[in-house]
Formats: sequence, structure tokens, C-alpha cells
Amino acid sequence: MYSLSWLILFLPMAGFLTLSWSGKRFPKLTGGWFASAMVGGAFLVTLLMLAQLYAESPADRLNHVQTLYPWVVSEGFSLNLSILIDPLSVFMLLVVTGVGFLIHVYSIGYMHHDKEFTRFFAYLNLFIFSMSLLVLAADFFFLIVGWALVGLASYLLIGFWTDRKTAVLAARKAFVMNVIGDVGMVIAAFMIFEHFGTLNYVEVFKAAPTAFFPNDDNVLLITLLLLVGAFAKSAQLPLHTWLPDAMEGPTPVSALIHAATMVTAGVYLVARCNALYMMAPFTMYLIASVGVITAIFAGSVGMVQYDIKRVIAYSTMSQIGFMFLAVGVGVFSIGMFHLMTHAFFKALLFLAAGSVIHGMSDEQDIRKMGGLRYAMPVTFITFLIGSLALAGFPLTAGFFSKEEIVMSAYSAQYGNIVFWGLAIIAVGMTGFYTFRLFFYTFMGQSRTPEAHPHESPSVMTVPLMVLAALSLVGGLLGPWVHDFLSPVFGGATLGHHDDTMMEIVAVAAALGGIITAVAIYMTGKDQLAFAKQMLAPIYEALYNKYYVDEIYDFLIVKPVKGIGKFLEERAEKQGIDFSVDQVGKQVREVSRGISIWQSGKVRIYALNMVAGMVTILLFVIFL
Amino acid sequence: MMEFLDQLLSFNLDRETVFGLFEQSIVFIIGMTAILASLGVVLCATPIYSALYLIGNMVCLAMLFLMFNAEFLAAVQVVVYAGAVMILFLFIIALLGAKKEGREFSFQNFMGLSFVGLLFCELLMAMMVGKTRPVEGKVTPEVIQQVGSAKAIGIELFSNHIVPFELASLLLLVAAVGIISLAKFTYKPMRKRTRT
Amino acid sequence: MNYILTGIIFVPIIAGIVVMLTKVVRNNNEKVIRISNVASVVTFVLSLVLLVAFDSHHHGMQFVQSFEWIPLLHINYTVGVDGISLWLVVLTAFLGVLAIYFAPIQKKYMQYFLGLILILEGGTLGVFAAMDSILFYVFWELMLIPAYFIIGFWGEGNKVYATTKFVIYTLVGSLLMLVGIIWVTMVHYEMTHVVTFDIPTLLQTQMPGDVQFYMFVLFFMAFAVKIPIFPFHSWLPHAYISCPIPALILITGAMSKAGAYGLIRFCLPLFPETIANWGLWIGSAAAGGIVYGAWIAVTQRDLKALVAYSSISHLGFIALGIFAFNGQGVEGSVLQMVNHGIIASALFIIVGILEKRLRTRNLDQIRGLKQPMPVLYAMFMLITLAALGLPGLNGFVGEFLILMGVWGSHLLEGMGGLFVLAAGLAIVYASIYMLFMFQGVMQESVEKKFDDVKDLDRKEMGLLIPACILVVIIGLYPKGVIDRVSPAVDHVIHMEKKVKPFGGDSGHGGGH
Amino acid sequence: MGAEFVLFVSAAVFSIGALGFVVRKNPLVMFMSVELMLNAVNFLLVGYSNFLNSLDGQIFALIIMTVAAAEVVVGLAIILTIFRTRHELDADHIDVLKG
Repeated sequence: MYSLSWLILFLPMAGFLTLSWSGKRFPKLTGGWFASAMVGGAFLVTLLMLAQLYAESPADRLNHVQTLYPWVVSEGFSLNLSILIDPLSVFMLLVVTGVGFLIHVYSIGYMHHDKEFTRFFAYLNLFIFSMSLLVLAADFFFLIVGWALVGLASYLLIGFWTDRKTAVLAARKAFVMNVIGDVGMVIAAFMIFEHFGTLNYVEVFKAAPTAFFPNDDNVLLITLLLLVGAFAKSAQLPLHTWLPDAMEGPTPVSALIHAATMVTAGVYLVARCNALYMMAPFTMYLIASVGVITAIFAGSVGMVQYDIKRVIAYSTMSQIGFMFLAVGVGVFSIGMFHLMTHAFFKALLFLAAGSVIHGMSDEQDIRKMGGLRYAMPVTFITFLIGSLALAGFPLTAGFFSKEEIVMSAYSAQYGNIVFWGLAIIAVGMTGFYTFRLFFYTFMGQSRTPEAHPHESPSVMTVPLMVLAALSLVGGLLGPWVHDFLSPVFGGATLGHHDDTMMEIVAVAAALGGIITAVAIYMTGKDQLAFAKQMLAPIYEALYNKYYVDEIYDFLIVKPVKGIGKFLEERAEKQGIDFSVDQVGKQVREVSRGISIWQSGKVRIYALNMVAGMVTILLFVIFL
Repeated sequence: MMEFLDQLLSFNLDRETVFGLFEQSIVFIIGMTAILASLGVVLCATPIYSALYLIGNMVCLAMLFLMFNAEFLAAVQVVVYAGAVMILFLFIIALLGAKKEGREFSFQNFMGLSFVGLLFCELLMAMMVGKTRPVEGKVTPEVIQQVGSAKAIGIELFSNHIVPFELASLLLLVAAVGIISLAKFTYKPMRKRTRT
Repeated sequence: MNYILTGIIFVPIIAGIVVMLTKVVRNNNEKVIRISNVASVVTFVLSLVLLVAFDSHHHGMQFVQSFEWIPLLHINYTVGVDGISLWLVVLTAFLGVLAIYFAPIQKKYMQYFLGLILILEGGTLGVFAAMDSILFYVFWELMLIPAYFIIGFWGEGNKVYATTKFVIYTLVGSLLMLVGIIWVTMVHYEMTHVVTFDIPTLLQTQMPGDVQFYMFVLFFMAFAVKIPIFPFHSWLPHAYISCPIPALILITGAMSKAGAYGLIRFCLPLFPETIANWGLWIGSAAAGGIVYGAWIAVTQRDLKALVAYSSISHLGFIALGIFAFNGQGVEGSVLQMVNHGIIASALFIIVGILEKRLRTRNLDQIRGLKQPMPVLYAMFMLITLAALGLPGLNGFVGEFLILMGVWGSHLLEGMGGLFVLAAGLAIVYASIYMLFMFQGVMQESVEKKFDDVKDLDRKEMGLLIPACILVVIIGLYPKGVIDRVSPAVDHVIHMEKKVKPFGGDSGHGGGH
Repeated sequence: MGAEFVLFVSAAVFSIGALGFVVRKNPLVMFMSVELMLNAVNFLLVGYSNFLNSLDGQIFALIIMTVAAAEVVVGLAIILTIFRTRHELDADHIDVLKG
């Protein structure tokens, strides 16, 4: 049955090829349903794989490698395109294809009016293919291939509306940032090959515990380089600036790629390489620190933004920070669990936000919304569920996963009280910005009376409802996830959180955030204005996203361009070119000097002959 | 060279040499005259005088040829050079109206003088290098005296050197054709030449 | 079968001469265009036959044909291919078809233009196939002559300056190489008392250590200028910007590879000790060139100049891979030669098409061509992605193998990591400038004046589609290419030295 | 009077001829200087022919005379042609060789 696994790659790829080659000939909606069917098919095959895994005992579930074809054989180096089926990849694939399928269906409604409808679905299928490749790859090389291909799909989809300048720029930014990550991963692959002589996961991870001792320089370097790729892809500090800009793409893209699946690939990578990361405690601390700092950073910025998608984008960054915190402290399965629940509720939020934008005729500024609960009831309910889940309201999906992360931040192998405290702050922020957004959008009175919001068609609302249901009950899957993934993370143990006090504090933080939002945004504008006035400098800094874009522009973009110009003007034109030309010019000058001899006057020629005769005679006489 | 000067200054002359003292002094005087005449060729400002000096030089050389047992060549020298060639020169001078050349001391002249001086010194020093591969022939002066200069040369020329001789005749033919074409057809410049 | 290589080399050359001698009445070029097309296609078909008949398990020369040329000097006409040159021959024949197909851009003196391109193709093929060093040199110079006239007559801008610089630059290098070729033969003669210019024989000669460096410099200069490696590149931007696009396809795609091919064919097996000593410096120059070209390309606004500088960067990769001096590096370089030949020529074709349509190459003046030209959009995107090294397309495979070789290279020990970092920086830059180019030209909203630009016609699609297909195929299945290269590269790197100097540590070497 | 004298005289005449060719501007005089040089060589050949008991030198001299005669004839014709086209005679002004 595992031999069918190539279908997971093949179906989206076939969808992509069919749609991109003959997209024009498809009737409009058929293309969308076709693409969705391809992803649905991949989801079904993944379910088949899941069933197959369950048919075996937990210890046998690992390392089912399917080789498709030999890709390259070089001196001492050979690569096969092969697929690795194990609980982790199947789990990740379930999220990717499952959520992906829902979003495909949703997109049929959302992109209905777009004139490049089929192209959009072609790209979406390409993305699903690339993500499946990333997840299924059995070695680091194809991991990188998939890694870069999802970057490509992300690029194509962010810049989908090619006539918008901002979209084009955002796409380029995302691509370049991801290329930086790719380079890091490629170098990591070289180092892995240098040390293990292979890029195959199975062999590398088997050899890793004996090849290094903990905090060995090499393993640190490998893990850090892999981390560059992971951070770039998952928009962690300091490579995060592309993610908010990426919201220029269509909303389903934001939901699929920039919330549910692709940006969590970094977490998947760390989880996948847990054998390596367990050998590098320093890196683990770094991951946890960056994760929790990003969580606070993104949460604080998200508190003051006004673009509905950007707020959710910052919350995505923040939540991925939580995931990195989880894997950083050593509880991989909790990180993956949060990845799953996050995929549910964040996709839900994005899709609901898309529904809002759709209903508001492409308006994204929350200051111009308000009172939408009457016009869009389904969206309102689902958005509320998503918000509760995101804020970690008890008994929603987000509550279980996030609570476990916060507790593990203290109690897990690499956890400590600082991580815990920072995580608590981030949790509070999450509650605040989530409900700020919610209140701005749905509560109160409409701020733009001329707008006529309308509920979205059922092709959009049904996926919303499915995701909402998952967001509510997804948390109950927690124990299953731990059990299912435990063969992969054999070495990592879960923390035991029996400190009820800490749990209460965590819940209180989430609720506190929500209550603060209620207090500020529901009860009146006075407090809001007062708070803004009091915290003006901080507010400015937050509103401008800590000026990170400006700093990068000043520190990196300008020098690069300046040096480029300098190289072109000084080094190329005035340096190398000039000196080469000078060689020619000097030769010409010397020749001009010599050419005086060539005067055409017979007597001077005769004189030269005499001189020559004198010279020859000199040789005759003295030699 | 030094030997020669020794002989000259000490009058310690060896009777056994080929030339007697009388002959030697005649050779010496004629040789010096030839040198002086050649100097005259170069130094005279008017071409006609140069031509006359050149005739003198050639006659001197012809006489020296006589002293070196080359009677035939001496005759040819006088007839061809002093006769034909120099007459040609004089005709041309008459035709072109020789102008007196102004004297000037230019860089060219200075360089010429110094290089030629060097050349002369080197030529003299070349005497000290010695014979490279001496060819001692069988045709001694006595043999020539017996046979006669013209006949000896004739035998030699038509036996061993027949090919150069024929080639020389061809050369003369070419020269004849050449001057006819030069004189007959007027020269038309291909394009207007500019002098710089 | 013996005559197949000779056919591949001389079909274009003879056709070129025939075309140039054809009388063209009133600019009616149909006949010469037909002859040229047929000749280039025949060459390509022959090269495909070569590819099919090639025995990929054999490391030595195949399809060897030899007869005496100048018996007095023991110079023979000997041709043959191994795995390295095989792909370059096929690539050149392929690019020749593209160049000839793309060539009819002007009416006047068409026959000379086509003829020169054909001769250029033939010369390049000869370089790749020659097995005699003098023959190699002759073809090497034969490449130069048509390039000189093409740039000088049909170029644009400062064409005389460009072509003069190009020719003098490369001529200096190649004359030094001639000295080197003769020197190698003399060294071989001193050891064995056999005069030969046969390359496989000469390669087995152990060059004496004291002069090896100078001999290496003689060869290296010619190849370094031709590729070009970083400080010797200054002819390239001028020549590329001036050169008409059809010829540029061959010059950038095939001719620049001749330099890299020469490095692999001559320098690596002949002078391993010198390379061991100096490879680090050359590697530094190549790595510097990678970054330098990329960095300048970032600021270019002229499309042709941008592609030209990006070529410097990509050719730097090839040189770096060669001087990694191990299997992966050299194999990656050979693969990258093929890749760059395809990608750069496709990019130049695209630039040519754009220029023909829009009468400008300035990036600031072109916007949003996606709407009028959707087909070009798709192809341009594919080529762009290949050029910036997207995994799954061919550019990545070569770069990955090269960098892997560099990372693991014993020769570049200590600096390999730094070089890889530099190359990584250049890859990031590549994504920046290629996207600048692609997005700047194709995306954003279209300007009024370009609103009714026509999309690619059948002929132009015919030019680009093969390149697009190859980009994908090589990316997905590079094993097909690598398998044929691998034995030959292995042989080159671990060349046995059968002929050693007298008094050397091996007593039985050489014919005394 | 031995070979040294012959050498001396011919070297002197040859040098003077060379000097004349280099310093004089009149093509006619330059020609005469060439004749001087030829004569000097002839003298050397004849003298050494005598000392070495061989007629080869004389034969050579004879050939040289032939060549000289031909050369003078052609040269003078050229000078005449030049004068006809340029109406002046100055070697320094005849510099079309410069191209």
C-alpha cells in the first residue's frame, strides 16, 4: 500500500500541469473543482497511508522509504528521489492536504470573479505538490527542493495580482528572504554530507547520536544553518519582514500558505531533525528564545495594526513563535499538535477574514468595518470561534495546545521560568489583539454606511464551518497526536505539568487579554484615546513595526545597491576596464614614438642600415 | 695594419715581397688618391664636380686593378664605369640642371658621420679578426701572366661561372626593358599625394 | 561512424563557406537561409546520433578518426569525444540551430552573417572534438575570426572598440597557449624522443615541477580569458552588449564553454601539482567573480548588460567547480556548462525578442508585458527560475554539485566554506536581479504604448520551447547527463602519469 | 703593400661612400656614393683575388660591375621620372614610402 504514496505527489502535480497547459480550455469553475479534487485525492491517499500505519505496531511505523527513480549519481555521491512514510510525515500531510482541500474549495468561491481563475488553481496545486514533496522527502536534498518549490509557489501566489506594484514587491521580498534560507540549508546539507557521507534521513538520524557529542561545533553549525532556513520560511526574527507584506496575495493564499502550512515548515524541519537538534542543546535554547521573543514581538505589533490581514499575519508569526518555543524546549509532539490546531483556527480566521473582505468589496482596513455581525452571521460565528481558539479560550482547540506549550516552557527538558513568563505575556497579547480585531470588525456600528456587506456563498461558508468545528474539537486530538508521533520523537519526553497554579495563571493571562480588549474597545473610546496618548512613543514604534523594515533598508538594501554602483563605476569602469584600456593605449603611444623612424625618407633608412651594419660588425668582431 | 705602418715608417722593406718598393709606393699613392677622390665625391656641393671626382676615383681603382694583375677588369672598369656609366651621370646632370647643394649641419648629418666613423673603425678592426677560411687557388699571377688576364677570366667565366654570367645577361635585358618602360610611358599618380 | 565527428565539424564550416560564396540577388536571402538551416539541422542530427551511439561506460575517447595532416611535424588530424566533450558538442550543435534559426534579423549581407555564424559553430565544435593539440589551437583561433567580424560589422554601440578588445584579449591568451602547447610537446620529446601532439598521449606526461607553473600560466591565460575568470573579464560586457543576439547565443552558450573545457582537458590532468599549489588563488578569483558579477548585475538597467554580468557570475561557478578538483565539482561544472548554455542563450533570445518588439532594452521603460504577451511570460518565468537556481530546474543541479564539490574539496581546504558562502551570496543576488528583470519587464500594470505588442509567433516559440523543455528535463533527471560525464571526469582527475622525467622515482616510465 | 692596404683603402672608400649616401640630399650624388661603395668592394675582391691566387674574386667583381651598370641605368631613369613629375630633386622630399 505504501507503494501508492507517489500518488500524493503525482495528483497535485498532474493538476498543476493540466491546468497550466490547458487552463484556457477549461470551463471556469471546472478548473477549480478539478484542482480541489486532485488535492482531495491526495488527502484520501494520505488517509490510506494513515490506515496502513495503524495496521502496524508503533515501532514498525518508521522508515518506509519508497524510491521513485535515481536522480543523480556522482563520484561518491548518489541521490534517489524517494519518499519517506512515517507518522510525522503522514501527520503533516494530513494537515497540508486536509486544510489544503478545504481552502481549495473555499477559493472556488473567493476567486470566482478573477479572470485568471485557472492559473490561481494551477499555482495552488503546485504549492500542494511542493509542500508534499517537502514533507515526504526522504533526504535533505529533496527537502531543499521542496523547500525552494514552496517558496516559488508562495512567490507566485503572493504576486498573483501582477499588476499591483505592492504585490510584486512583496513577492520579490518573500522570495529573496526564502532564498537566503535555502542557501543556509544547502550549506547545512553539505556539512551533513561531509560528516555522514549521505543525505538520507534514515541513515543520518541513525548515525547522529554517535557521530557527535552534545554541543559539538559541527552539530551546532549544522543545526544553526538548518535553522536559517527554518526561520526564513517560518518568518521568525530576524527574517520575518516578508510575512506581513505577503498579505498582498489573495486571502486563500494567506490562509493556506502563510498561516496553515508553509510557514510552519520550519517547525516541521526542526521536528524532523529532532535527532540532530537533541544533540545541540544550545541550538534548542536559541530556538526557544527566538520563538518566544518572536511571539512577543509579533503580538505587540499585532496589537496596533489596522489591516485585518496583517493583524492575523502577525498573530501567525506569534503562534509560530509558540511552536518554536515548544520544539525548542524539547516537546516536539506538542509543537506539532499546536501546528495542527493552529492550522485549523488560523486557516479559519483567514478564510473568515477573506469572507469579510469579499463581503466588503476588497476593503481590508478594520477602521472602516464594524457591525458586520448582522450582515454576515456565518462569518461572524466562525470568526468568533476562530478568535476564541486563537486566544486560547478554555476548551477550544487552541486552549489545549497552547496551554501545554506554556506549561512545557517551564517543565520540559530545556524549559525554564523565563520562557514561561514570556510565554504568559505573549498569551495575554494574543487574547488582546484577537479580540480587538474581532470587536473592530463585527461589533459596534458600521463605520462606512455606504458599504453593503453581504454574506458569502455556501462554497465559502461550508469550509468555514468545517474548520470552525475542527477548531472547537481539535483539541481533543491531543493525546492521539502524542501517541501517534511518539515513535518519531522517541528520545524526547513530555514535561509533567502538575502545577495547577501555573495553569491558572496561564488561563488567566488569556482571559485577561480578552477582557482588556473588551474593556477598551467595547466600553468607549475615552480609554482608548487616553491609552494611546500615554503610550505614544511605544505606540509609534509598534505601529511602525519597530522600524525593522527601515533598519533593513538602511543596513542592507542601501549598502548593497551602493556597493553595486561603486563596483560598476569604480572597480569595473575605472578600475579593470581602465587599466586594460591603458595597456592598449600605452602600446599605441610607444608605437607612435617608434613610428618616427618610419618617416619615408631614404636617408634615414640608410642611416638605420648603417647602424645595423655597425651592430652586426660589432658581433662579428667581438664574438 | 700595424705591420703596414711599421714598414711605412721604418723603410725596412723586405726585398722578397711580391712588390718592389717602387711598385709599393705607386700603389700607396694611387690608393691615397682614390681615397681623396672619393672624399671629393662626397664633399663637393655641386654634382658635376662629384661626378668628375668619381671618374677620378674609378680611374685610380682601375690602375690599382692593373697593379693586382687584373688587366681585363681594369679595362672593363675604365670602359664600363668611367666611360659608359659616368657619361650617363653627366647626361642626367646636364638634363636636370644640377643645383648647388646648401651646406647645413643637421642631426641627420651628425648621426651619419658618427655612425660611419664607427663603421670605419669597425672595418679596420675587422682586419684583426683574421681569415675565416682562406681559399688558396691555383691561379697564381704567373699563370695569369702566361695565359693573359682576359683569357684566364674567360676560361673561368665560361666554365665554372656560366650560370651567373647568363643571369647577368638576363639582368641587363631586364634593365633595358625597365628603362624603356620608365622612359616611354609617362607616370600618372594613382591618387593625389599629400606631402606632410 | 568514423566520419561522424568530421561531418559534425565540417558540415557547418563548408556550408558557411558555400553560403558566403552564394550570390544574393536583390536581398533575396531565402536560398542562403535554407542552406544554413539545413546545415545546422544536419549537424544537430549528427550530434544526436553521436549522443545515442555513445558508450557511457567508457572513459576514453570515442568515435576517433585520425589521419596525417603535417607529417613532417607529426601533426595529425585527430578527432574524438569523451563524456565531457560529448555534451558540449551536442550543446553547440543545438545552439547552432537556434542561432541560425534566430539569425535573419536584417536583409543586407545576410549571407555573410549566416556564413560566419556557421563557421563559428564549426570552429567551436572543432575545439570540443579535437584530439591533437595543434588542431585544437587551429579551431580555437577559427572560433575567434567569425566572432570578430560579426561583432565588428553587425554589432551595435561601440562595436569596433568591443570587438577589438575582445580579439586582442583572447588572442594574447591563445598565443600564450600556442607556446604552451609546443612546450608540452618539447617536454614530452625530451622524455621519450617522440614528437607528438596527440592530446591523450601528452596528458600522460609528468611535467617537471620547476617549469610546471609557467606552463600552467601559459595555458591558463588562454582559458581564463575565454571563460572569463574574474580579473580577465573586462572584454565580456562590451562584447556581449555589442554582439548581435544570434551570434551571442553561440558566443555565450558555446564559445565561453571552450575555455572551461580547455581547463578540464589540459590544465587539470597536465598540471595537478601546480593546481594543488595555486588552485586556492584561482578559486578565490572565481569566487570573487561570482560575487562581483552578481553584485554589478543587481544595479544594471540594461537587460543585455544584466544578462552579461549575470553570465560572469554563472561562469564563475563553472570555474570554481573545476578548481574544486574533485568529481562532484568537475561534473557539476560540466553540467553547469550545459545549463548555462541553455539558460543564457534563452535569456538572450528573450532579450532579443523584447528589443525587436519594443525598440528598447531599458528596464525602466518596460512594464507589465504580461497582459500582451502571456506565452512569453510563462517561458520567461521558467527561464528566470532556472537562472536563479530554483531546485527542480537545471540550474540548481549544477550549482549544487559544484558547491558540494567545493565544500568537500581538499584543494580548497579551509577556504571551501568561504567560497560556498560567497556563492550563496551570489545565489541570493541572482534571485534579486533575475526577479528585478523578470518582474520589471513582465509584471505591474502595462504601459499604454506597449498595449498592443504581439505575443510570440510560432517561430519564436520554436526557439524557446526546446530550451524550456531541456531546463525541466535536466532538472528532473540530471543522471542522464552525469552518467556520461562521470567516467571521463574520473579519468581526468586521476590521470595516470605514464611518462615521467628521467631520474624520476619511477624507473620504468617512458620510452627511452 | 699587402692585404692590409687593400683592406684599408676599400674600408675607407666604402665608409666615405656610406657617409655620402647618408649626408647628401641630391639623389644623383647619393647614387654616386653607392657607386663608390660598390667600387670599394670590387677593389677588395680584386685585391684578394690576387693574394689568394684565385680568379673567383675577379669574376665576382665583373658580375658586380654588370649589376652596378644595370642598377645605375634603372636608377637614373627613375630619378628622371621623379624629376618629371615633381620638378625638383631632393631626397628628403621623396617620402611617399611613409604611406
